[in-house]
Amino acid sequence: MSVRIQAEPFDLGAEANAFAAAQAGAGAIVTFTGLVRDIAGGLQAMEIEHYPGMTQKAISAMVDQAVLRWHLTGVLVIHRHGRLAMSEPIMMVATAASHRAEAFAAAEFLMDYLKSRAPFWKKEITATSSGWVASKDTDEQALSRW
Amino acid sequence: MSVRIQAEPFDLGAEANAFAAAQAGAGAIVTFTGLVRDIAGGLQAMEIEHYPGMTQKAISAMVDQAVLRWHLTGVLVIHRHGRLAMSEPIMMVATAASHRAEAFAAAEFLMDYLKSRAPFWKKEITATSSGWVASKDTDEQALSRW
Amino acid sequence: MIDILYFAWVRERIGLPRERIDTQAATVNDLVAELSAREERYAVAFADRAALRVALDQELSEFSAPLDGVREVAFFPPMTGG
Amino acid sequence: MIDILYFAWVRERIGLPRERIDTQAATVNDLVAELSAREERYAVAFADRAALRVALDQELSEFSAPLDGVREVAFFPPMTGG
Repeated sequence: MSVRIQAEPFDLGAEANAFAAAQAGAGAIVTFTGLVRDIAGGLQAMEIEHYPGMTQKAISAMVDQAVLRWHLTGVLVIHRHGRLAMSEPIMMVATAASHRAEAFAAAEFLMDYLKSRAPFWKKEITATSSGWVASKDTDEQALSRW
Repeated sequence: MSVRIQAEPFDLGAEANAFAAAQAGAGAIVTFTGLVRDIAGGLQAMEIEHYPGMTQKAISAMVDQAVLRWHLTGVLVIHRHGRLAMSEPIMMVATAASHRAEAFAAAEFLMDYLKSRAPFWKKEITATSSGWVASKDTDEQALSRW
Repeated sequence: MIDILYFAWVRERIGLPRERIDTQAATVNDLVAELSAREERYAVAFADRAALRVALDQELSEFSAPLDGVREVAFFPPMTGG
Repeated sequence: MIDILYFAWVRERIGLPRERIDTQAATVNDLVAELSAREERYAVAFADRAALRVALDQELSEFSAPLDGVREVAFFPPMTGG
Protein backbone atom coordinates (compact mmCIF):
# COMPACT_ATOMS: atom_id res chain seq x y z
CA MET A 1 0.00 0.00 0.00
CA SER A 2 1.70 3.17 -1.15
CA VAL A 3 0.63 6.83 -1.09
CA ARG A 4 2.81 9.45 -2.78
CA ILE A 5 2.17 13.18 -2.80
CA GLN A 6 4.59 14.91 -5.13
CA ALA A 7 5.21 17.96 -7.30
CA GLU A 8 7.16 15.97 -9.90
CA PRO A 9 5.48 14.45 -12.94
CA PHE A 10 5.12 10.67 -13.01
CA ASP A 11 5.00 8.17 -15.83
CA LEU A 12 1.69 6.32 -15.94
CA GLY A 13 3.09 3.36 -17.86
CA ALA A 14 6.14 2.92 -15.65
CA GLU A 15 4.00 3.14 -12.52
CA ALA A 16 1.43 0.68 -13.89
CA ASN A 17 4.14 -1.83 -14.81
CA ALA A 18 5.92 -1.55 -11.47
CA PHE A 19 2.61 -1.95 -9.66
CA ALA A 20 1.61 -5.01 -11.72
CA ALA A 21 5.02 -6.62 -11.22
CA ALA A 22 4.59 -6.38 -7.43
CA GLN A 23 1.18 -8.11 -7.42
CA ALA A 24 2.09 -11.77 -7.26
CA GLY A 25 -1.13 -13.69 -7.25
CA ALA A 26 -3.51 -10.90 -8.20
CA GLY A 27 -5.52 -11.60 -11.29
CA ALA A 28 -7.07 -8.16 -11.68
CA ILE A 29 -5.52 -4.71 -11.81
CA VAL A 30 -7.48 -1.49 -12.23
CA THR A 31 -5.88 1.90 -12.76
CA PHE A 32 -7.47 5.30 -12.88
CA THR A 33 -5.53 8.28 -14.19
CA GLY A 34 -6.69 11.89 -14.12
CA LEU A 35 -5.19 14.18 -16.77
CA VAL A 36 -5.19 17.96 -17.07
CA ARG A 37 -7.82 18.62 -19.71
CA ASP A 38 -8.63 21.69 -21.74
CA ILE A 39 -11.46 24.06 -20.84
CA ALA A 40 -13.40 26.71 -22.71
CA GLY A 41 -11.08 29.69 -22.91
CA GLY A 42 -7.98 27.60 -23.47
CA LEU A 43 -6.19 26.21 -20.47
CA GLN A 44 -2.56 27.19 -20.07
CA ALA A 45 -1.82 25.40 -16.83
CA MET A 46 -3.37 23.96 -13.72
CA GLU A 47 -2.17 24.90 -10.25
CA ILE A 48 -2.89 22.45 -7.45
CA GLU A 49 -2.71 23.61 -3.86
CA HIS A 50 -2.77 21.15 -1.00
CA TYR A 51 -2.56 21.00 2.80
CA PRO A 52 0.73 19.23 3.37
CA GLY A 53 0.16 18.16 6.97
CA MET A 54 -3.21 16.65 6.22
CA THR A 55 -2.90 15.21 2.71
CA GLN A 56 -0.91 12.04 3.36
CA LYS A 57 -2.88 11.33 6.52
CA ALA A 58 -6.27 11.77 4.82
CA ILE A 59 -5.38 9.59 1.84
CA SER A 60 -3.79 6.89 3.97
CA ALA A 61 -7.02 6.72 5.97
CA MET A 62 -8.99 6.18 2.73
CA VAL A 63 -6.61 3.43 1.68
CA ASP A 64 -7.02 1.77 5.10
CA GLN A 65 -10.79 1.84 4.61
CA ALA A 66 -10.48 0.29 1.17
CA VAL A 67 -8.25 -2.47 2.51
CA LEU A 68 -10.81 -3.26 5.21
CA ARG A 69 -13.68 -3.43 2.74
CA TRP A 70 -12.17 -5.38 -0.12
CA HIS A 71 -9.59 -8.14 -0.51
CA LEU A 72 -6.79 -6.22 -2.15
CA THR A 73 -3.24 -7.35 -2.76
CA GLY A 74 -2.06 -3.83 -3.47
CA VAL A 75 -3.07 -0.17 -3.62
CA LEU A 76 -1.14 2.75 -5.07
CA VAL A 77 -2.16 6.41 -4.92
CA ILE A 78 -0.06 9.15 -6.51
CA HIS A 79 -1.29 12.77 -6.44
CA ARG A 80 0.60 15.77 -7.68
CA HIS A 81 0.54 19.38 -6.51
CA GLY A 82 2.01 22.59 -7.90
CA ARG A 83 1.89 23.71 -11.51
CA LEU A 84 0.83 21.20 -14.17
CA ALA A 85 0.76 21.58 -17.96
CA MET A 86 -2.00 20.47 -20.34
CA SER A 87 -2.39 16.70 -20.68
CA GLU A 88 -0.07 15.93 -17.79
CA PRO A 89 -1.24 13.28 -15.34
CA ILE A 90 -2.65 14.85 -12.17
CA MET A 91 -2.98 11.69 -10.17
CA MET A 92 -3.45 7.96 -10.40
CA VAL A 93 -4.96 5.17 -8.36
CA ALA A 94 -4.13 1.50 -8.88
CA THR A 95 -5.78 -1.43 -7.14
CA ALA A 96 -5.04 -5.15 -7.39
CA ALA A 97 -7.24 -8.05 -6.32
CA SER A 98 -8.00 -11.64 -7.16
CA HIS A 99 -11.38 -10.67 -8.57
CA ARG A 100 -12.19 -7.82 -10.89
CA ALA A 101 -15.26 -6.62 -9.00
CA GLU A 102 -13.14 -5.89 -5.92
CA ALA A 103 -10.43 -4.10 -7.85
CA PHE A 104 -13.03 -1.92 -9.63
CA ALA A 105 -15.00 -1.15 -6.47
CA ALA A 106 -11.89 -0.18 -4.50
CA ALA A 107 -10.63 2.09 -7.29
CA GLU A 108 -13.99 3.87 -7.56
CA PHE A 109 -14.26 4.20 -3.80
CA LEU A 110 -10.79 5.75 -3.60
CA MET A 111 -11.54 8.13 -6.48
CA ASP A 112 -14.81 9.27 -4.91
CA TYR A 113 -13.08 9.99 -1.62
CA LEU A 114 -10.05 11.64 -3.21
CA LYS A 115 -12.36 14.00 -5.11
CA SER A 116 -14.15 15.35 -2.06
CA ARG A 117 -12.17 14.44 1.05
CA ALA A 118 -8.49 14.84 0.20
CA PRO A 119 -7.26 18.42 0.77
CA PHE A 120 -6.45 19.47 -2.79
CA TRP A 121 -7.74 22.54 -4.63
CA LYS A 122 -7.40 23.02 -8.36
CA LYS A 123 -6.98 26.35 -10.08
CA GLU A 124 -7.36 26.65 -13.84
CA ILE A 125 -5.19 29.23 -15.56
CA THR A 126 -6.00 30.58 -19.02
CA ALA A 127 -4.25 33.35 -20.99
CA THR A 128 -6.52 35.99 -19.49
CA SER A 129 -7.75 34.72 -16.15
CA SER A 130 -7.57 32.09 -13.46
CA GLY A 131 -10.23 30.50 -11.33
CA TRP A 132 -10.66 27.87 -8.66
CA VAL A 133 -12.45 24.76 -9.83
CA ALA A 134 -15.83 24.53 -8.11
CA SER A 135 -16.74 21.35 -6.30
CA LYS A 136 -19.60 19.41 -7.85
CA ASP A 137 -22.72 18.25 -6.07
CA THR A 138 -22.40 14.99 -7.99
CA ASP A 139 -19.01 14.37 -6.38
CA GLU A 140 -20.49 14.82 -2.92
CA GLN A 141 -23.44 12.58 -3.83
CA ALA A 142 -21.08 9.90 -5.13
CA LEU A 143 -19.90 9.30 -1.55
CA SER A 144 -23.32 8.18 -0.42
CA ARG A 145 -23.06 4.88 -2.28
CA TRP A 146 -20.23 3.60 -0.07
CA MET B 1 -11.49 2.55 -30.83
CA SER B 2 -9.12 -0.35 -31.18
CA VAL B 3 -9.53 -4.12 -30.70
CA ARG B 4 -6.51 -6.41 -30.93
CA ILE B 5 -6.55 -10.19 -30.62
CA GLN B 6 -3.03 -11.53 -30.50
CA ALA B 7 -0.83 -14.40 -29.37
CA GLU B 8 2.10 -12.08 -28.58
CA PRO B 9 2.62 -10.64 -25.10
CA PHE B 10 1.97 -6.93 -24.67
CA ASP B 11 3.42 -4.34 -22.33
CA LEU B 12 0.78 -2.89 -20.03
CA GLY B 13 2.75 0.29 -19.35
CA ALA B 14 3.56 1.00 -22.98
CA GLU B 15 -0.06 0.40 -24.00
CA ALA B 16 -1.38 2.61 -21.19
CA ASN B 17 0.97 5.44 -22.14
CA ALA B 18 0.19 5.23 -25.85
CA PHE B 19 -3.52 5.18 -25.08
CA ALA B 20 -3.29 8.17 -22.72
CA ALA B 21 -1.23 10.14 -25.24
CA ALA B 22 -3.97 9.69 -27.86
CA GLN B 23 -6.75 11.02 -25.58
CA ALA B 24 -6.57 14.75 -26.15
CA GLY B 25 -9.23 16.29 -24.00
CA ALA B 26 -10.09 13.29 -21.86
CA GLY B 27 -9.70 13.90 -18.16
CA ALA B 28 -10.23 10.33 -17.02
CA ILE B 29 -8.59 7.10 -18.07
CA VAL B 30 -9.42 3.69 -16.63
CA THR B 31 -7.49 0.53 -17.40
CA PHE B 32 -8.23 -3.03 -16.43
CA THR B 33 -5.58 -5.71 -16.80
CA GLY B 34 -6.08 -9.42 -16.24
CA LEU B 35 -2.99 -11.42 -15.29
CA VAL B 36 -2.36 -15.14 -15.20
CA ARG B 37 -2.56 -16.01 -11.52
CA ASP B 38 -1.51 -19.04 -9.58
CA ILE B 39 -3.96 -21.76 -8.53
CA ALA B 40 -3.93 -24.53 -5.95
CA GLY B 41 -1.72 -27.23 -7.43
CA GLY B 42 0.74 -24.77 -8.91
CA LEU B 43 0.02 -23.30 -12.31
CA GLN B 44 2.63 -23.91 -14.99
CA ALA B 45 0.88 -22.17 -17.86
CA MET B 46 -2.47 -21.04 -19.18
CA GLU B 47 -3.70 -21.99 -22.62
CA ILE B 48 -6.34 -19.76 -24.18
CA GLU B 49 -8.38 -21.05 -27.09
CA HIS B 50 -10.54 -18.72 -29.14
CA TYR B 51 -12.86 -18.72 -32.15
CA PRO B 52 -10.95 -16.62 -34.66
CA GLY B 53 -13.83 -15.78 -36.98
CA MET B 54 -16.05 -14.61 -34.16
CA THR B 55 -13.73 -13.00 -31.63
CA GLN B 56 -12.98 -9.68 -33.29
CA LYS B 57 -16.61 -9.31 -34.38
CA ALA B 58 -18.03 -10.07 -30.93
CA ILE B 59 -15.67 -7.66 -29.14
CA SER B 60 -16.16 -4.90 -31.69
CA ALA B 61 -19.92 -5.19 -31.12
CA MET B 62 -19.36 -4.74 -27.35
CA VAL B 63 -17.21 -1.69 -27.98
CA ASP B 64 -19.91 -0.23 -30.25
CA GLN B 65 -22.43 -0.71 -27.45
CA ALA B 66 -20.15 1.02 -24.95
CA VAL B 67 -19.64 3.96 -27.30
CA LEU B 68 -23.41 4.32 -27.68
CA ARG B 69 -24.01 4.26 -23.93
CA TRP B 70 -21.24 6.51 -22.64
CA HIS B 71 -19.35 9.55 -23.89
CA LEU B 72 -15.96 8.04 -24.55
CA THR B 73 -13.01 9.59 -26.33
CA GLY B 74 -11.26 6.25 -26.69
CA VAL B 75 -11.51 2.52 -26.09
CA LEU B 76 -8.79 -0.11 -26.35
CA VAL B 77 -9.23 -3.86 -25.96
CA ILE B 78 -6.31 -6.30 -26.20
CA HIS B 79 -6.87 -10.01 -25.62
CA ARG B 80 -4.30 -12.73 -26.00
CA HIS B 81 -4.71 -16.36 -27.01
CA GLY B 82 -2.34 -19.32 -27.03
CA ARG B 83 0.04 -20.29 -24.25
CA LEU B 84 0.69 -17.81 -21.42
CA ALA B 85 3.12 -18.05 -18.53
CA MET B 86 2.45 -17.15 -14.88
CA SER B 87 1.94 -13.43 -14.21
CA GLU B 88 1.74 -12.51 -17.88
CA PRO B 89 -1.04 -10.14 -18.88
CA ILE B 90 -3.96 -11.99 -20.46
CA MET B 91 -5.87 -8.95 -21.62
CA MET B 92 -6.49 -5.30 -21.01
CA VAL B 93 -9.26 -2.80 -21.48
CA ALA B 94 -8.71 0.95 -21.47
CA THR B 95 -11.42 3.61 -21.59
CA ALA B 96 -11.13 7.39 -21.73
CA ALA B 97 -13.81 9.98 -21.00
CA SER B 98 -14.24 13.49 -19.70
CA HIS B 99 -15.76 12.20 -16.49
CA ARG B 100 -14.54 9.37 -14.31
CA ALA B 101 -17.96 7.75 -13.83
CA GLU B 102 -18.27 7.14 -17.57
CA ALA B 103 -14.76 5.75 -17.94
CA PHE B 104 -15.34 3.38 -15.00
CA ALA B 105 -18.78 2.25 -16.16
CA ALA B 106 -17.60 1.56 -19.71
CA ALA B 107 -14.58 -0.43 -18.49
CA GLU B 108 -16.73 -2.56 -16.19
CA PHE B 109 -19.34 -3.08 -18.90
CA LEU B 110 -16.67 -4.24 -21.34
CA MET B 111 -15.12 -6.56 -18.77
CA ASP B 112 -18.45 -8.13 -17.90
CA TYR B 113 -19.20 -8.79 -21.56
CA LEU B 114 -15.69 -10.01 -22.37
CA LYS B 115 -15.94 -12.54 -19.53
CA SER B 116 -19.11 -14.20 -20.74
CA ARG B 117 -19.72 -13.21 -24.35
CA ALA B 118 -16.36 -13.16 -26.09
CA PRO B 119 -15.39 -16.60 -27.45
CA PHE B 120 -12.36 -17.40 -25.33
CA TRP B 121 -11.81 -20.49 -23.21
CA LYS B 122 -9.08 -20.79 -20.62
CA LYS B 123 -7.29 -23.98 -19.70
CA GLU B 124 -5.10 -24.16 -16.61
CA ILE B 125 -2.06 -26.40 -16.82
CA THR B 126 -0.28 -27.70 -13.71
CA ALA B 127 2.64 -30.15 -13.47
CA THR B 128 0.25 -33.08 -13.24
CA SER B 129 -2.97 -32.11 -14.94
CA SER B 130 -4.88 -29.60 -17.00
CA GLY B 131 -8.45 -28.40 -16.84
CA TRP B 132 -10.80 -25.95 -18.48
CA VAL B 133 -11.74 -23.01 -16.30
CA ALA B 134 -15.43 -23.23 -15.41
CA SER B 135 -17.64 -20.25 -16.08
CA LYS B 136 -19.02 -18.61 -12.95
CA ASP B 137 -22.67 -17.87 -12.26
CA THR B 138 -21.56 -14.52 -10.87
CA ASP B 139 -20.11 -13.60 -14.26
CA GLU B 140 -23.41 -14.35 -15.97
CA GLN B 141 -25.31 -12.42 -13.29
CA ALA B 142 -23.00 -9.45 -13.71
CA LEU B 143 -24.47 -8.86 -17.18
CA SER B 144 -27.92 -8.19 -15.78
CA ARG B 145 -26.89 -4.82 -14.40
CA TRP B 146 -26.33 -3.32 -17.86
CA MET C 1 -23.25 -28.74 -46.54
CA ILE C 2 -22.60 -27.05 -43.25
CA ASP C 3 -19.38 -26.41 -41.31
CA ILE C 4 -19.45 -27.47 -37.68
CA LEU C 5 -16.82 -26.14 -35.27
CA TYR C 6 -16.04 -27.37 -31.78
CA PHE C 7 -14.10 -25.53 -29.07
CA ALA C 8 -12.55 -26.27 -25.68
CA TRP C 9 -13.77 -29.50 -24.04
CA VAL C 10 -16.40 -30.02 -26.73
CA ARG C 11 -13.56 -30.20 -29.25
CA GLU C 12 -11.60 -32.55 -27.00
CA ARG C 13 -14.54 -34.92 -26.43
CA ILE C 14 -15.51 -35.08 -30.08
CA GLY C 15 -11.88 -35.33 -31.05
CA LEU C 16 -11.74 -32.81 -33.89
CA PRO C 17 -11.90 -29.02 -34.25
CA ARG C 18 -14.20 -28.88 -37.27
CA GLU C 19 -15.97 -30.95 -39.86
CA ARG C 20 -18.21 -30.40 -42.88
CA ILE C 21 -21.37 -32.43 -43.00
CA ASP C 22 -24.40 -32.90 -45.17
CA THR C 23 -27.55 -32.58 -43.07
CA GLN C 24 -31.25 -31.97 -43.39
CA ALA C 25 -31.57 -30.88 -39.75
CA ALA C 26 -34.07 -28.02 -39.47
CA THR C 27 -32.85 -26.61 -36.15
CA VAL C 28 -29.76 -26.73 -33.94
CA ASN C 29 -31.62 -29.18 -31.69
CA ASP C 30 -32.23 -31.46 -34.67
CA LEU C 31 -28.55 -31.26 -35.61
CA VAL C 32 -27.49 -32.15 -32.08
CA ALA C 33 -29.85 -35.16 -32.11
CA GLU C 34 -28.50 -36.28 -35.48
CA LEU C 35 -24.85 -36.03 -34.35
CA SER C 36 -25.55 -37.66 -30.98
CA ALA C 37 -27.17 -40.63 -32.70
CA ARG C 38 -24.13 -41.03 -34.94
CA GLU C 39 -21.40 -41.93 -32.42
CA GLU C 40 -20.90 -42.23 -28.70
CA ARG C 41 -18.35 -39.37 -28.53
CA TYR C 42 -20.96 -36.94 -29.87
CA ALA C 43 -23.59 -38.23 -27.47
CA VAL C 44 -21.15 -37.65 -24.59
CA ALA C 45 -20.21 -34.16 -25.74
CA PHE C 46 -23.83 -33.09 -26.20
CA ALA C 47 -25.23 -34.90 -23.14
CA ASP C 48 -25.77 -31.76 -21.06
CA ARG C 49 -27.13 -29.12 -23.38
CA ALA C 50 -27.36 -26.56 -20.55
CA ALA C 51 -23.55 -26.68 -20.36
CA LEU C 52 -23.23 -25.80 -24.05
CA ARG C 53 -23.51 -22.68 -26.15
CA VAL C 54 -24.06 -22.43 -29.89
CA ALA C 55 -23.15 -19.79 -32.45
CA LEU C 56 -24.69 -19.62 -35.93
CA ASP C 57 -22.50 -17.88 -38.48
CA GLN C 58 -20.46 -16.46 -35.61
CA GLU C 59 -23.37 -15.00 -33.65
CA LEU C 60 -24.49 -16.48 -30.32
CA SER C 61 -27.82 -18.21 -30.85
CA GLU C 62 -30.34 -20.65 -29.37
CA PHE C 63 -30.65 -24.40 -29.75
CA SER C 64 -34.18 -23.88 -31.05
CA ALA C 65 -32.96 -21.65 -33.89
CA PRO C 66 -33.57 -22.77 -37.52
CA LEU C 67 -30.59 -23.67 -39.70
CA ASP C 68 -31.94 -22.29 -43.00
CA GLY C 69 -29.12 -20.54 -44.80
CA VAL C 70 -26.65 -21.08 -41.98
CA ARG C 71 -23.16 -21.97 -43.17
CA GLU C 72 -21.26 -22.33 -39.90
CA VAL C 73 -22.41 -23.79 -36.58
CA ALA C 74 -20.09 -23.68 -33.56
CA PHE C 75 -20.54 -25.58 -30.29
CA PHE C 76 -18.63 -24.68 -27.15
CA PRO C 77 -18.88 -24.37 -23.36
CA PRO C 78 -19.74 -21.06 -21.68
CA MET C 79 -17.01 -18.56 -22.47
CA THR C 80 -14.32 -17.73 -19.96
CA GLY C 81 -12.49 -14.76 -21.43
CA GLY C 82 -11.30 -11.59 -19.77
CA MET D 1 -2.24 30.35 20.91
CA ILE D 2 -3.68 28.63 17.91
CA ASP D 3 -2.43 28.28 14.32
CA ILE D 4 -4.94 29.18 11.65
CA LEU D 5 -4.37 28.05 8.06
CA TYR D 6 -6.18 29.22 4.93
CA PHE D 7 -6.25 27.50 1.55
CA ALA D 8 -7.36 28.28 -2.02
CA TRP D 9 -9.70 31.27 -2.33
CA VAL D 10 -10.00 31.59 1.44
CA ARG D 11 -6.25 32.19 1.54
CA GLU D 12 -6.50 34.66 -1.35
CA ARG D 13 -9.34 36.66 0.22
CA ILE D 14 -7.74 36.85 3.63
CA GLY D 15 -4.37 37.54 2.05
CA LEU D 16 -2.21 35.18 4.02
CA PRO D 17 -1.67 31.43 4.23
CA ARG D 18 -1.41 31.14 8.01
CA GLU D 19 -1.30 33.12 11.22
CA ARG D 20 -1.01 32.43 14.93
CA ILE D 21 -3.54 34.11 17.17
CA ASP D 22 -4.47 34.31 20.80
CA THR D 23 -8.16 33.57 21.18
CA GLN D 24 -10.69 32.55 23.82
CA ALA D 25 -13.15 31.26 21.19
CA ALA D 26 -14.90 28.14 22.47
CA THR D 27 -15.96 26.76 19.10
CA VAL D 28 -15.08 27.14 15.43
CA ASN D 29 -18.20 29.27 15.01
CA ASP D 30 -16.99 31.58 17.79
CA LEU D 31 -13.58 31.83 16.11
CA VAL D 32 -15.17 32.70 12.76
CA ALA D 33 -17.27 35.41 14.45
CA GLU D 34 -14.20 36.81 16.19
CA LEU D 35 -12.16 36.93 12.98
CA SER D 36 -15.04 38.34 10.91
CA ALA D 37 -15.47 41.17 13.40
CA ARG D 38 -11.81 41.99 13.17
CA GLU D 39 -11.45 43.07 9.54
CA GLU D 40 -13.49 43.29 6.37
CA ARG D 41 -11.36 40.74 4.48
CA TYR D 42 -12.21 38.08 7.08
CA ALA D 43 -15.89 38.97 6.99
CA VAL D 44 -15.84 38.56 3.21
CA ALA D 45 -13.98 35.25 3.33
CA PHE D 46 -16.31 33.80 5.97
CA ALA D 47 -19.54 35.30 4.60
CA ASP D 48 -20.94 32.04 3.25
CA ARG D 49 -20.16 29.36 5.79
CA ALA D 50 -21.87 26.69 3.67
CA ALA D 51 -19.13 27.22 1.06
CA LEU D 52 -16.42 26.54 3.63
CA ARG D 53 -14.92 23.50 5.28
CA VAL D 54 -12.90 23.35 8.48
CA ALA D 55 -10.26 20.92 9.72
CA LEU D 56 -9.14 20.72 13.36
CA ASP D 57 -5.66 19.34 13.82
CA GLN D 58 -5.83 18.05 10.24
CA GLU D 59 -9.12 16.20 10.58
CA LEU D 60 -12.28 17.40 8.84
CA SER D 61 -14.64 18.77 11.45
CA GLU D 62 -17.78 20.84 12.07
CA PHE D 63 -18.18 24.56 12.71
CA SER D 64 -19.95 23.68 15.95
CA ALA D 65 -16.94 21.72 17.22
CA PRO D 66 -15.19 22.90 20.42
CA LEU D 67 -11.63 24.23 20.22
CA ASP D 68 -10.35 22.85 23.56
CA GLY D 69 -6.87 21.49 23.03
CA VAL D 70 -6.90 22.20 19.30
CA ARG D 71 -3.60 23.52 17.99
CA GLU D 72 -4.31 23.96 14.29
CA VAL D 73 -7.48 25.15 12.56
CA ALA D 74 -7.68 25.18 8.75
CA PHE D 75 -10.33 26.89 6.62
CA PHE D 76 -10.82 26.06 2.96
CA PRO D 77 -13.42 25.59 0.23
CA PRO D 78 -14.79 22.13 -0.64
CA MET D 79 -11.94 19.99 -1.90
CA THR D 80 -11.42 19.36 -5.59
CA GLY D 81 -8.77 16.66 -5.78
CA GLY D 82 -8.61 13.61 -7.99
